Amino acid sequence: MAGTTEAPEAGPSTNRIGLGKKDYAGSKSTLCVGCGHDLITARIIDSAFDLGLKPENVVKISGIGCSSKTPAYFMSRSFAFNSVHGRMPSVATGASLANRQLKVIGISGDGDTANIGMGQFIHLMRRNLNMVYIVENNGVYGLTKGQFSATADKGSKQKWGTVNTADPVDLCALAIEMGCGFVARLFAGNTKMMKQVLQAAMAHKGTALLDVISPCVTFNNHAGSTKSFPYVKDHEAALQDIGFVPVYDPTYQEMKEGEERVVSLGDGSKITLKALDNSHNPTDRIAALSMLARSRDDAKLLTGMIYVSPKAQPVYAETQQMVDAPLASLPAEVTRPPKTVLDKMMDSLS
Amino acid sequence: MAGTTEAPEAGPSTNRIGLGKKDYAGSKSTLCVGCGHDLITARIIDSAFDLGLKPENVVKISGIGCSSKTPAYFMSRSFAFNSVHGRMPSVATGASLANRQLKVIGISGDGDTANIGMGQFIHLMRRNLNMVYIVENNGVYGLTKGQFSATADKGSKQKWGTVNTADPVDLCALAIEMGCGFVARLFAGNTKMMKQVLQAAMAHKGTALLDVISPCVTFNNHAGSTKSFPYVKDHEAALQDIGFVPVYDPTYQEMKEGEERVVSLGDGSKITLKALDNSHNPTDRIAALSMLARSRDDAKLLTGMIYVSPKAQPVYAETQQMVDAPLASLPAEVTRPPKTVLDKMMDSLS
Amino acid sequence: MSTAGVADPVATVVNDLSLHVATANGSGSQTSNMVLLRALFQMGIPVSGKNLFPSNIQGLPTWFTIRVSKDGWIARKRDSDVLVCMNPDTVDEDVATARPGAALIYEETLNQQSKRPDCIHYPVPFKKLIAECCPDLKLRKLVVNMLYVGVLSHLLGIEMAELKKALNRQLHGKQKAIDINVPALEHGAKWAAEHMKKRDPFRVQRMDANKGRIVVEGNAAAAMGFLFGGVTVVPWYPITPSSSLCESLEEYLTEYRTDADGKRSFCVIQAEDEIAAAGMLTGAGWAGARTVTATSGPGVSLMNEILGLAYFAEIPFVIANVQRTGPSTGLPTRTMQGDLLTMIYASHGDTKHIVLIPSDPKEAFEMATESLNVAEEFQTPVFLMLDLDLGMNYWMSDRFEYPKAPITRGKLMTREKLEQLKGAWGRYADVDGDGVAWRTLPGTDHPAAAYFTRGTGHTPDAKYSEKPEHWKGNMDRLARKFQTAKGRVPKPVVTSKGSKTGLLYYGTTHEAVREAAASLEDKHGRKLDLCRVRAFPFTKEVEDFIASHDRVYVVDNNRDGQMAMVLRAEVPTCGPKVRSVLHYDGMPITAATIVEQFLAQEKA
Amino acid sequence: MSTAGVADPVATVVNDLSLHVATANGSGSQTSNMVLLRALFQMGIPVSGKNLFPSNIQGLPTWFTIRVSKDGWIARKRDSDVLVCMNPDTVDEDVATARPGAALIYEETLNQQSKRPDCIHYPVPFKKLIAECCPDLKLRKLVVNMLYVGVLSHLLGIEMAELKKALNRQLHGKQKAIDINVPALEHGAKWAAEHMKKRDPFRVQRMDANKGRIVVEGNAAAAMGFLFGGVTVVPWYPITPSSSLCESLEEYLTEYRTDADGKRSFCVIQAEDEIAAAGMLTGAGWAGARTVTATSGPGVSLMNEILGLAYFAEIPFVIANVQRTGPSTGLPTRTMQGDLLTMIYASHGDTKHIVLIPSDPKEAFEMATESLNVAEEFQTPVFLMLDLDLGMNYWMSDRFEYPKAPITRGKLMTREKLEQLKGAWGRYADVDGDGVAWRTLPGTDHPAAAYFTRGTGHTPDAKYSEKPEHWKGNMDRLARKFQTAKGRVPKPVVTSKGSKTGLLYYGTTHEAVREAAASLEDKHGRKLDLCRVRAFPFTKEVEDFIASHDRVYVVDNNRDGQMAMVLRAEVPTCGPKVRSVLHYDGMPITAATIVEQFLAQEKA
Ligand SMILES: Cc1ncc(C[n+]2csc(CCOP(=O)(O)OP(=O)(O)O)c2C)c(N)n1
Ligand SMILES: Cc1ncc(C[n+]2csc(CCOP(=O)(O)OP(=O)(O)O)c2C)c(N)n1
Ligand code: SF4
Ligand code: SF4
Ligand SMILES: [Mg+2]
Ligand SMILES: [Mg+2]
Repeated sequence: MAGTTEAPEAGPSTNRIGLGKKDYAGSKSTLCVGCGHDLITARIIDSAFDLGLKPENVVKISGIGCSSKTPAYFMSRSFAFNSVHGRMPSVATGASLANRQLKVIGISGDGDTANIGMGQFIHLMRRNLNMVYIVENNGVYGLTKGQFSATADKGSKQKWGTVNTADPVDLCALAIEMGCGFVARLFAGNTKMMKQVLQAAMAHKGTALLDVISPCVTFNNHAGSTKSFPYVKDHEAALQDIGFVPVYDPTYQEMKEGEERVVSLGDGSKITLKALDNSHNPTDRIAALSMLARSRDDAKLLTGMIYVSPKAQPVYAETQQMVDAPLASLPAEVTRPPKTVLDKMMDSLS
Repeated sequence: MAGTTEAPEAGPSTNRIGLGKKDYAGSKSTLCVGCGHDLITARIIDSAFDLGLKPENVVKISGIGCSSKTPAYFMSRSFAFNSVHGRMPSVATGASLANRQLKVIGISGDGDTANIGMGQFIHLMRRNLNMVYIVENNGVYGLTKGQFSATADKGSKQKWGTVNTADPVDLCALAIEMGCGFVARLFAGNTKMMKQVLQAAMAHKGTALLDVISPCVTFNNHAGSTKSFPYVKDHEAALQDIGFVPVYDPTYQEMKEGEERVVSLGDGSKITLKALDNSHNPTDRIAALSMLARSRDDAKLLTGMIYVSPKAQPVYAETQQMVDAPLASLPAEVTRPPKTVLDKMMDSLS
Repeated sequence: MSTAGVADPVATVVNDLSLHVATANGSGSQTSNMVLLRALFQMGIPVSGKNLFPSNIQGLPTWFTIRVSKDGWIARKRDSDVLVCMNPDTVDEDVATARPGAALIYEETLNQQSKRPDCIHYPVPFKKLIAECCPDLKLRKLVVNMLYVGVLSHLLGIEMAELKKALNRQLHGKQKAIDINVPALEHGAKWAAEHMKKRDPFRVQRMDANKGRIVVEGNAAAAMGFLFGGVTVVPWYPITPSSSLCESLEEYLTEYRTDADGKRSFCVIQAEDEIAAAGMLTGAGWAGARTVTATSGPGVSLMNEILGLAYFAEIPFVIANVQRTGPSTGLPTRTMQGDLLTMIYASHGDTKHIVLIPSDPKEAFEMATESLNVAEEFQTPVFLMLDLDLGMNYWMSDRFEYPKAPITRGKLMTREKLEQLKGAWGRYADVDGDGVAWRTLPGTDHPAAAYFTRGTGHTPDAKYSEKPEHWKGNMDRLARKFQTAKGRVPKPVVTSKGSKTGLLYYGTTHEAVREAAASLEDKHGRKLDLCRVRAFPFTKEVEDFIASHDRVYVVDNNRDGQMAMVLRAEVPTCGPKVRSVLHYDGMPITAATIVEQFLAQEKA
Repeated sequence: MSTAGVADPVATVVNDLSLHVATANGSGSQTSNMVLLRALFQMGIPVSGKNLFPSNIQGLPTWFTIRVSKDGWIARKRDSDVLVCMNPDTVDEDVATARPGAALIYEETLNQQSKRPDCIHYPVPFKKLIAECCPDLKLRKLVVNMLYVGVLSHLLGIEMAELKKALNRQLHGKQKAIDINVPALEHGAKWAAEHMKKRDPFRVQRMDANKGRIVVEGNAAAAMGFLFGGVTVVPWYPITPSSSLCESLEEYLTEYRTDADGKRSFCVIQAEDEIAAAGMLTGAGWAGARTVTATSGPGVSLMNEILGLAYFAEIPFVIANVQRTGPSTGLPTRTMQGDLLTMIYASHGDTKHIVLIPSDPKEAFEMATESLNVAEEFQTPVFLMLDLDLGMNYWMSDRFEYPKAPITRGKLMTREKLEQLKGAWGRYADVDGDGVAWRTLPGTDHPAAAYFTRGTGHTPDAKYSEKPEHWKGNMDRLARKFQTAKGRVPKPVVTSKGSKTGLLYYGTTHEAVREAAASLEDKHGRKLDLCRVRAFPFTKEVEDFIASHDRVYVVDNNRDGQMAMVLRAEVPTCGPKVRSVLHYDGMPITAATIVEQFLAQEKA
């Protein structure tokens, strides 16, 4: 009854690892019918299927909120942890440290990330774990019935008319500021861009931040809201036409350079960005920050790749020289030093 | 024995409200001899004296750390609250809401603000309380003996040789990003600039963020540190020559414009900024952000006014239409509605 | 179709029934249910309404139960007498769990007859009826719920005029909405009158039990209490089931505390999280505001560190904890008394906190008002303990009385007093021997007014100290202060029947306990003395109650018997004479549960 | 100058004295004190060292006490026999509080003679002496402390060779530092030999009590325990007095768990705060790491919400809580057992946590190792309770033994097992009846391996549920699991003398209790049965101990008698027979305190 995701697109019935679309499905959504979050869920399923992610290698971690419920609605064959409000980043960090081979999909809401979770969000962005961090951003607290979150625009109206007096937090700007190497702003309703960027984000080696405007049809879809479907559809200004070229794609050919930028994603995959707004170079950090600041002043909603690091940054496990095997499954022979070590320590204390 | 502040400069023995320098003194410092924090303490005393702040109207609020101990060392006639680690911003917010007439001086450390306190810092910056927020930034946790904080530069060395692998957090950039209207980076050892900017910050109507590099002589003053006295002295690049013109100054004359910028501070005071680096316009938010991003890439330590809002922003109490009198001292006649109100409410429920 | 077990129509049951309505969340059934509840209330019949909703916004099953009781029993009852099944997703389950003899109302195409031959079936063609009375296709899903109100009106005898009056009020007189709903209401009643043959024994009939009464949720009641308690600063963070407390409070404040110039004598601020809310409470309380927040278990947990600071630095503020089912996120839309230990001993080190425990909306109102006084008088955090059952359900209550006690600010050292004392005072000096010291407020215009507040060791005159004697001296004074508070907090309500067996309880188990005690007396010949604890620290009367009984049953709406634990921990004489009656499945406790557990233990 | 009360030189007291050294923080006295301690240890004499330091980095008063006891008593003693006063800021106070008959050593210009005619005075011209033996002006402030080591060497008979050996070791053999300190050491001894006339009765003399023994801090011991427990992920946030635990652990891991290629089989990560550390523990424990943090009271308070999640979602990890004096920031450099309630009942709702309670470094080592097994076996957070006294002071200990028990991972559902079961399993199904369910680890390569973890209600096969029976069923299973843990955690150590009076205690009060019990038996003819509790939940032996004694005294190093409270709360038969012996001024408890409070209550 409630919360259906869209009908899947037509396409091959199994992917490169031989799984069908249903192998990426989750339980039935219990969100409101028409909720933006369900569109994101659908795109995650599409992208993981198309990319041929192995579900068992993925973990889905979230905080608390309508958005944070969504891990239940995709990829039931992946482990999931719906943790506590605002703490997805630290729980995801722990899981990623325990097993560096896992691809982490972190799901959060704007309240979960930009309010209670702000500290953890910022510190996670400094670490470059192998993770896609998706903020399902509707400018309100859906689950607690429509209070403003910190991403609500100044002057935007609550369902009951209250006007927001605070400036919005720009999560993309903060992520870039903190050194995140893959930062995009998206609209849940822009199917094509969502899929391309999601696939690129999943292929990216390191942390990718996707700030996805995802309207709350129940509490923030009225006139006066700047995060409603109609408003966002009217105001979306796409920065690029985005293409994603997975590393395993046999048809892959070196791309012609030109107005089209090609950025390599560390695992060999590439993302191609055909500029729609020629003034923006998404590999220029300072330019990206300035553009975001300007767009806020102009109340423009830019979508697309805001910033992608021109060269791959080492992921956290590399900076810490961790062994390749998951720490979680190291045998006792590795984790318990031999008796000689204890003897040596005792000698030094006696 | 321990922690002496510098000898006071010569000057008039009482200020415009008839108080002497000693009326602004605090208890004897218990910090390490030579600690940068003691220099900041001395400058706060100077500035409050020069400005003629009434100590009883000031509250000093801090978190936990060596830096957060400093409210004990200045202005004993002002109320103080040494709260818990990382929560100065919320405690300060509460105090400011209870009594909007108070001038809040918030004191924190880099660990206190940029690590545990990050979320509260960011959210406080969005509120524009009437407050000076001073971060005594030494790149380490002094009080717990020298671990890196989030403002430690990448590649800088701990006392025992460990190299920092994380990028530093730039608190000035974050404050600007969050809408703070008065943002300066200072060096505790630069007496003149400290005094001018501190006075301007105290006169500023709204939140002023001062990120003061304040070397820890015990744990972060060695070669390899980028927050040592020698390193900062060598690398400081002052952006401006700064003058402060208090509103009550009878000698005040309209300033000639020119290379010198004059910015009004809401209460009528002005700050004059004579550019040393002509490329920076400190009233341009986007330019300020770009400059900070560039200076990090170039490992430059810029000091001075990074950003000052060209026009005064309403403080929080104004945006909330609060009465002028302190809420803390409203009489019961104001705070307890009459019986007729209760009767009306009861009628509506029966 | 009715079978054995159903009462003869002659043996009609008047004004004593329990009605359950099963719908889907977000389907607008709340309006219908409130219309039913209010109409019954307006008919002068005692009622209560409990809403059992899921932790999502739309689409999942939700149940509303209305208990009608001429004798004024308003606790939850396990079984329903009349069951309205509007949710096809749960109809099988709902019908399966109905008690034998219950009256079942449902969409006729769902065909439940054969499944429960022991019940009375009233299939209704809701789909057909709604099409007849609601032309707008999009609205049908919402308005269909008004049909069952109409049906029930006929079946039970709820007066149509009162239903319409209630509807009007529920829709705030918005004519457009009223015009959409009234046809459904009337159509349902008309259809029922024409097609339904009454075979169940239940009906209602006007009486006059509700004079001077109101219907209200506990959260609104507490919010009113804070309003009249003179609250000024309200930092909060949304969390079910507490949000409506702060939201109501903001409404009331905006309406009644904005002056002619539009200036507000208060500030409500949505903090970034509960830690920040607690920090704001601390700063505001320190600086002299009367300050309050509302939260629930996860929020209280997050405030744990700051609660220790506030205890130790002696900062007054109030936290209304509207408890839900825990631990962790638990069941956010279910009830529990699970945070008693958490509140009393919140934070590390040696800490104890004052907790006020109302049982109904009127007491929630009164204690909310008083809590601000208690907090300032003792310069310490005070918890007001509510739970989802009290906070979000609909309670009949006597009208609230205008507070008799004035607003008290505790021991405030003013500029004038300082002048008299020539500035000689110590912030933490126990000059009065009651453990409560004098405090100045920031901004007090006297050179000796200021002091240094900290969470670290200090002397009586607020200087930093690590000396063992200072530490111990201060901690002993704090213990003394708590001792003084024993004489200030509300005493228990004790009802004695001269029994050697006592039953001790607190908070929202009140209605179920009342009913259970009556049932034990009437049906089982077991008289019980009752003690309703209304605060921690326990006053002398609580200790006396335990001392003077051979066995004391303690009713806890939690797994671990937290009140029994605290009693044993704090009142060493308890020993094994304290026994627990426990309930912890997320639902309010029922009288039957108490009776059963009591009898079982008495037998054993 | 010596007066009445001083023992005749003939009645020499050998290897039984308490030495206090008063200096300023950051003045380098730690080296001198450790040299003294180690030299005495090397001479085969039982010793202990306690460091009383301020919560700042430099300049404030600090005291170091060394107790030498041929009989192996190593608890704190209230009074000192020999007092070295190097801090002019506190000398008056230090001298004023000396016990009659104590030997006092101080800078001669401080002129203390007349103030305490009842003590033995040894003024020493430190300033003059340091100028003679330390040419570098800047170093004198540090090196002056080595002079008193030299003086004591002569006065008490500490062997110079052992002092030099200890110095060498303390300075890690760094020749430059050694060359600066040795002259002062020798100069002090030489001056003393030439100028001091011994008038006190104290001296030391080589014995052979320390074979197979080490000197170690509890934090280092626990860190070693975690190393051998196979820890892999260590998220932490610095806080006194726990920081050195994680810092030692990082050192050990870096040294012993880096492979030939420089790759590490572990990760130590400094989190942004304790909430993040707790979140990382949760994520890591969930994903299968053996994961540990260390913190103190304020950190535990901040972890409160996540602890409830971990309890409820059944996540294994270990928190070493090195307690300091609370509440709030309290006295960060003083000791207390103040977080017992906090740990056991951490978080809202019905929660209980396993707490392991070592009394000495060896047990800290062993329990640290085991804690990781217990956490994984019960899939729940485990606290290792230390305190500043154990964690940061210097304890003599038997050498640690290589763990006999293997590393256990609890009920892990592997891919192979899943294949056998054809994927039919339920994450929360109690298939074994012990309350402990089976878990898979993320990454397990089987299509049925994955499950959904949450802090909300769930069914035995990990589906979301708000149903009352699911909630209650799961909570009951968690209670059952806790019951099972009773049979797994360390039993108490009980020593019976056939007395009807018992003394129950835990953790670092051990040494003082041992000494007090001996003193009560020897000097007061009162034999006591002892029960040292080593874990929560209480095992059957604890309950039996209480049941089988008429009165049980419970020693708590906190104000509120937290262990006594928990005992009463959890073991209803306790009742009034449990009495408290309390100490809470920030210092370790002494035997004298226990003896006094016991006797006073026995008399009353
Ligand atoms: C500690 C804590 N505080 C408050 C809550 C209540 N709460 C649940 S969800 C939520 C906000 C969710 O907003 P957002 O992250 O934007 O998610 P959305 O529902 O809008 O998708 C809040 C405040 C909670 N679960 N835990
Ligand atoms: C909740 C909590 N965690 C940890 C600590 C321990 N602690 C005290 S000060 C401090 C860091 C201080 O660093 P910073 O703010 O940079 O101040 P500094 O000492 O360098 O001036 C820490 C971690 C604490 N007091 N409270
Ligand atoms: S309340 Fe809003 S965010 Fe939540 S499910 Fe409904 S539409 Fe989506
Ligand atoms: S440790 Fe560092 S920050 Fe702390 S007082 Fe000493 S020099 Fe200053
Ligand atoms: Mg949201
Ligand atoms: Mg610092």
